[in-house]
Amino acid sequence: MDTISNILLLLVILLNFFLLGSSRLASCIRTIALQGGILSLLPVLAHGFSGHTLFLSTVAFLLKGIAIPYLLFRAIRQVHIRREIEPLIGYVPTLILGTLATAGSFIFSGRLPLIPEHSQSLFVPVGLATLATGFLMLISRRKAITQALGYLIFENGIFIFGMLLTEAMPLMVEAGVLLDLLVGVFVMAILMHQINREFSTMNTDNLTSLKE
Amino acid sequence: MNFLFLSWLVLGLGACAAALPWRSARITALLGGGSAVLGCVSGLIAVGQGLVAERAATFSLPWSMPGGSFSLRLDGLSAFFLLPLFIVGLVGALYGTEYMQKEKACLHWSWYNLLLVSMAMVVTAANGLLFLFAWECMSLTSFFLVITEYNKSEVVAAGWIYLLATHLGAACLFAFFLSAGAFCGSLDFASFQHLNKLTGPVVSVLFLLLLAGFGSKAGIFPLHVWLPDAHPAAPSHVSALMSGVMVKTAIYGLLRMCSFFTASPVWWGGLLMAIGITGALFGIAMAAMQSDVKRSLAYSTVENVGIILLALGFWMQSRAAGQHVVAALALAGGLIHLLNHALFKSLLFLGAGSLMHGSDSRDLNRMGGLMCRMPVTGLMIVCGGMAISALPPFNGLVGEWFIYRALLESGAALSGLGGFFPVMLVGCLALVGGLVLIVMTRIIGIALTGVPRSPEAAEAHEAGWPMRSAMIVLALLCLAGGLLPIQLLRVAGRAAVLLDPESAQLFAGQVITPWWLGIMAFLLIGALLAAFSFNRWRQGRGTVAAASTWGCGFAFPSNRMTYSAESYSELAQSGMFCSCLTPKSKDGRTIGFFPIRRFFVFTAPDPVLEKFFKPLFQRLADYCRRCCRLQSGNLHIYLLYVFCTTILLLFWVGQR
Amino acid sequence: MENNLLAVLLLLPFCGSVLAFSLPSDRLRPWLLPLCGTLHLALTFLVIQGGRPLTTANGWLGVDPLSRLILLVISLLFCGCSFYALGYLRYRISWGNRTFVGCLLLFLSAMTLAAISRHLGILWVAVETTTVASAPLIYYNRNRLSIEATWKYLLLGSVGIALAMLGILFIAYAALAGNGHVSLQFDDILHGAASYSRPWLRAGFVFLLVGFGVKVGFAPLHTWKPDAYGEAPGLVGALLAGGLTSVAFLALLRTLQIMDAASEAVMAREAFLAMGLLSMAFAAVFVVRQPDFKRMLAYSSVEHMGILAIGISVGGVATFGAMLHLMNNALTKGVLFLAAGNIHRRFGSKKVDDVRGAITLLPFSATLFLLGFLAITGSPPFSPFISEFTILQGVFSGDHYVTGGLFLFFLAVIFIGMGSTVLSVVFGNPPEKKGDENYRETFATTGAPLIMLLIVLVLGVYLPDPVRHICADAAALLEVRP
Amino acid sequence: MRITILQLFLHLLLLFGFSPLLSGVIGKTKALFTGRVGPPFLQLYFDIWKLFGKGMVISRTTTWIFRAGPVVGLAVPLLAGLLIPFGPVGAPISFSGDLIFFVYLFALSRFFTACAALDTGSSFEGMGAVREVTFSCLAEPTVFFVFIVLARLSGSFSLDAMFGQTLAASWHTAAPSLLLILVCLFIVTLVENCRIPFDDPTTHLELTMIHEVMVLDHSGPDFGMILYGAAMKLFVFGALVVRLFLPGTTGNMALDILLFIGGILFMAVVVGVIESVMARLRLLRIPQLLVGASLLSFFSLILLLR
Repeated sequence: MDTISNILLLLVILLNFFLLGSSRLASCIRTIALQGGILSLLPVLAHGFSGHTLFLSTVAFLLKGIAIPYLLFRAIRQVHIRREIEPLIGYVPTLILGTLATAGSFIFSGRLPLIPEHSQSLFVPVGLATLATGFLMLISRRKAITQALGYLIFENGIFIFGMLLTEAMPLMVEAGVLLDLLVGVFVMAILMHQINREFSTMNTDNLTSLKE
Repeated sequence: MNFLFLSWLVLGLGACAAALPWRSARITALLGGGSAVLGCVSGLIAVGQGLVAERAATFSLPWSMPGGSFSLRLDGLSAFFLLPLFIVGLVGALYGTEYMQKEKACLHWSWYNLLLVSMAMVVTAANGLLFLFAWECMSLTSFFLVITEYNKSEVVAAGWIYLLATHLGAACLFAFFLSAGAFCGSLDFASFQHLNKLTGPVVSVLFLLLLAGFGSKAGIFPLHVWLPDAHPAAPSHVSALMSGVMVKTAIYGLLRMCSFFTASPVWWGGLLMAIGITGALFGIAMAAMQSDVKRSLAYSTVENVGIILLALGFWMQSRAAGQHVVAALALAGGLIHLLNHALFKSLLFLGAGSLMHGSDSRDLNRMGGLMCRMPVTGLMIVCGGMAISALPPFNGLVGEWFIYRALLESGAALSGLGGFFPVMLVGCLALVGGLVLIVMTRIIGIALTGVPRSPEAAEAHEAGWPMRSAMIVLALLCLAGGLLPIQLLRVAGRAAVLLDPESAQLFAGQVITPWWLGIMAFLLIGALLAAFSFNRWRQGRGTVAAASTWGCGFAFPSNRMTYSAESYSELAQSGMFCSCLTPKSKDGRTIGFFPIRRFFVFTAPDPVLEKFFKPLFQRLADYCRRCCRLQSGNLHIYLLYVFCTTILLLFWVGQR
Repeated sequence: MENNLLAVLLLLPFCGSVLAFSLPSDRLRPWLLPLCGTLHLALTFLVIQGGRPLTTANGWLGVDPLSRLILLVISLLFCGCSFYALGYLRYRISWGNRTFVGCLLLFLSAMTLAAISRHLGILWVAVETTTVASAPLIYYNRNRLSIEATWKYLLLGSVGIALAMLGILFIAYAALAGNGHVSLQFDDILHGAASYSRPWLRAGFVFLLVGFGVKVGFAPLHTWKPDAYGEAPGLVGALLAGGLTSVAFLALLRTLQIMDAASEAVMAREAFLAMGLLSMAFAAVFVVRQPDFKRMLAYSSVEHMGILAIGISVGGVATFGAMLHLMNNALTKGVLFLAAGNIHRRFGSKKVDDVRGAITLLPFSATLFLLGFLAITGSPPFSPFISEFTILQGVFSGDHYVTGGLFLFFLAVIFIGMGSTVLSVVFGNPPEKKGDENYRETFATTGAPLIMLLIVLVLGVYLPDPVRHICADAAALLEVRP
Repeated sequence: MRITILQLFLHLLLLFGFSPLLSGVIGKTKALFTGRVGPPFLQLYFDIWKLFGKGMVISRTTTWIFRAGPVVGLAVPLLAGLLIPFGPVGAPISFSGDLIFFVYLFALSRFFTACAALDTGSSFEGMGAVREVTFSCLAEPTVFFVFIVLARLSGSFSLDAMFGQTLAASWHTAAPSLLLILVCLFIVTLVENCRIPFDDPTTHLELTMIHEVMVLDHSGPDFGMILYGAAMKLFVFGALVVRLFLPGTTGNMALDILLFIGGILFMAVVVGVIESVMARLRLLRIPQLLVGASLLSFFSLILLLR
């Protein structure tokens, strides 16, 4: 059962690199939707079929796979921005940093003692890697909407890590996490709409007037 | 002790009553001033009891503050410092009822009463936290009093520098009290006795903190920069209270804390003396060049604080060296000069205030001939001038007499290098005495005598009875101090018993009694009366004609040709003072063929402030602004900060 | 009886916010705020009476001395601000206040939930809701700068909260790796903490510290504070600076309790000390010659969070001082922000060179602003002096002389920085470009800060016993058991 | 030295009666040098007597300070005279620390003279007051150093004891430093009494005067009191210089008194000689000379400290 989840997790890491390298906004959102879909399979795979995990998977799939990408697509269409993603430090350097971050998270998780049944699974390193990729997206992308995407990937990383503890975490908190994710993204979308109306661009360059 | 509480109660009630918005300012003045006068009277009774009582009266109440306890202690030393507080407070309140009618100063009287209460609490506090509490309340209330006329920008600037200096000083006091409290276990002064078990550099660090903390409030030489701006900005009776009394509470603090370090190293006294004499010379030199009356008096406060510090430093040094007679003389000199200074400096500030009140201008060059228009104020200022220049019949001489004798005694006794310093100090003190004469003859000569230099001075009006009676009370006290120096010594003895028991016994003995000074003062007054009656007798027969002053043949003398304040001290300034003190003057020379309108502006700013503190703070502020580029404004950098902090903390935790 | 009391305490503001969103009339809606504020305050006093810590049935919500203190602070501050809001919203009637009042009440319910939660997950959800609820509040001024401030606040806040979530997961896994029994119930964690696996626990602590540190506003993570407090209306600034930071600090204190239970106290306290000193250093540098007096108050809030961190890290009597300082800081910040709000509205600008002579135009607000400044920089008649002195006593008696020296130096620099700004705003003669002529000081806009200042003054002169007991019990919780 | 009533009477007689004679001697010496007959010895007595009888003219701008100037100018030298021994005749009043009182007494007279000068409101009097007050500022340290040297030698701090018997013995032990302080004391006497090197008493050009210009506006009995006071002041300082110069006692009182009077007259002659030989120093030179005098006295003190 571990092998399948490991494969899925490796797929997630590949998607991470694809996200870091992609220059098209629409394809980015589709990749995130795919990643969300994969992740929503994990609870069922990791902990077998039980009412709790099934519910969690379906909610995750609905949210990450369908609701949020739809919301983002609507935001793009409304603010009819140029579809390019302008990275601050170029694609290749972001990719290099991405690999470095993934390697770092593997080393770091190596030092954390896992309980026997998790020892084989790649949950912790992949979680941390996705987290780092999300952070990198946040830091290195110019458009406000890509920062929202970065935040999404960041949340995915935490979600992966959460899989290890599904039986321990009561349902309500898991739902709370997802709910907050949704509300967060929703408010971000509204804000992006305001930013675009006010600044008629999604670039964060002119979002730097508040400084010392 | 309960009279003290009565006075605080009255002052507190007066403060609240004066805070209410009454219809007319007169009611507020009556309420506030009246309660201040009553409070000071009951305070004086408490001081009387304190001075007479053998044992110190203590009172303590559990206070919910951690480490703090509301404990008070009225012993000889506190009573000695309360005496000038309540005298000047009472006189100031009387003076202020009339002085404050011109300005619409809201809440003035509540701040005044609260200032009196907090100063009295500072002097009687027996717990570190209570002391600091009262100390900062004193600074705050006096700050609000300084900025009474907050519509003037220079008054607000002066108030700001004052608040800044007191706060930095308080930071040093915090450090001292906290480390002392940490060492002695509790903040009560009773437990501070263990401080003398401390040895090594720690004690000196504590002493330097003490000196910086109390020095900044006392106006000691390098830390005096706020005093010449803050005291003149305040209303006159407040600047009298601040110069005469508040500066002394700082010296009280210094004395009280040093009394805990019995085995004090010798260099402490030397340091105090060095700071004292430089402060005296600097203060009086600057006082000679100020064209603003109150600013000149404020600088002379710096000078007098220098002299007091000189005396106390000399007491410390000779006590450490074991010469008890010299120590007794120096301590007596320091304490008596401190008390006398409170009296005559307040008299001069009140006099200057009524001069300003009458001719509504502060600049000496706008005054002149005010003696014939304001006879009583003029007489009071002359008495104050004589007292501050230590001229015989007044009390100024008693303090300086003791200091001189202490210096002479050790100058004559010691040989080799030891004797060199006291002798040099005698020379400097004599020079300072001469310069004080220049300053006072300048103020009296330019402001009171001669011809009025401006239309306002021409129709100056005399002050009302409250202001005059206030000044007369102070002048009589100064005269009484000069005529009965024994009483001054006895009062100082009550304080000295706590500071230095061995030399305090000598106070009662014949060795240092100033009995003869009193006799000589009486003799002098007798001689003056005799000469005056002889003059009246001889002049009685001839006729006294009035004519214009002999202009040495010049036909059209105008009042602008008389000596001005700057020209009076110009000879002394160019001949004697060092170059760093030279005042800035925009010269009025006419250039070119056709004479155009020229201005001659003469300012003597404080060199320590202009050349040291202002550039220092300027550079600090510029450096801080350069560092502010960290807040660069773009979100990516902020996120990078978060990311790096996480990584750093992970590494740090990893290492642990 | 207690559990339904807690439930009512929690649901009251929530229902209030739902009612606010549904109420149509803009004129009637502001009255909801003082209503909920006073009811909430009354309930808080009831909840606080009980001496022993009470918990609900399944132990997810409960009140212990720490949460009592935070509850008291939040409801006092909110009650004051709610009365101020009446005057503010009447002045801003044209802008409509549906989202404003709704989000304010949601904000209060989230803070209450965070205060009384005994479960890490619920604590996290509550803090996340406060972030999301306060975003529209900051955006109330609807201009270009407030959009930018809100965007930065939201993004930094969300990233911080996500890191905190990761920290909680790390701690849960530490429990799993340690003794196999995972539970985010706070009491269970405290019992089992001794046997948690060290690396997981420490990594979790780091993530929690950074996560909640962003919400509290420790030094390198404080970058959103000056923008958010600068652009938000005075009322929101007061609630954020007084309420939200206290709640976030409560979360950090919970983390510290966990680390104490796991006998990792020394390392945790060193981290707090480092963050505290760094915060004071940053605040000291940034507050000098600050051109905008609201941003200056934000940096003062960063400084006071640093002071709290130092107080907690030094332990001993300083912990009691820190607890007291938490309350003093909240109330005094409330006074300062509300007064600054009034001055900002009257002069129409926050720049220090446009605002002069406030005392002549707004006598009450300017005096409150000046007295608030004197209070916040630790001048005696006010209570921050007592709490800062107690913290310093703890620092000096633990002979951390270097920390004490740095502490005093930073206090002095910040006094200089803030003093020159405040005095140039309050005194001097007003500029000819008059801001908003018809803005009058009503009792509502000055009464609330005046009452809060009186509380600070009373606390400064005499500390009443109930307050002392609350702070002492709270400090006892954080005492390092040898 | 308990003094008898006779000695007190003699002391006062010398002070009151004898002091105006000095300026007569000085006048005669100067006349001798310039080949003139010069005013009679008792010229100052006649001036003072005439002035006491004349009427007064007072400026309209003056106040009571103007009238107080002469009163203090007369009372102060009188009181100062009581503190110091005139030759063998002991000082009527002496207590430890009276030298400080002595110095500050003269400060009192300077204070009132300067204020009285400024009271007339004319710029010339102002100029005189400025110079008087500034130069005296430099003279005071010298006086104190002189007294310290004598105090170290005599071991007591009362003027009477300092200028008493021990002086003769100390000439043997510390002759060089005593010689130096004799010179310094003489310089101070010349400054205080505005004699030639520092101020020309007989000049008519107001710009150059110091002391004379301050009393320009006085007339009648006031002016007489000022002249009488100035004479007494010269006598007091002269007594100190002569006591320092002739410390020995010949055993019988009358001879010592005659010796003392001879010494005073000889000093007056010396002053007259200096006035005839030298001209008034430039104003900027005076502070330098005064500082030189104080350094000289300080140096003499260091000789003792070794």
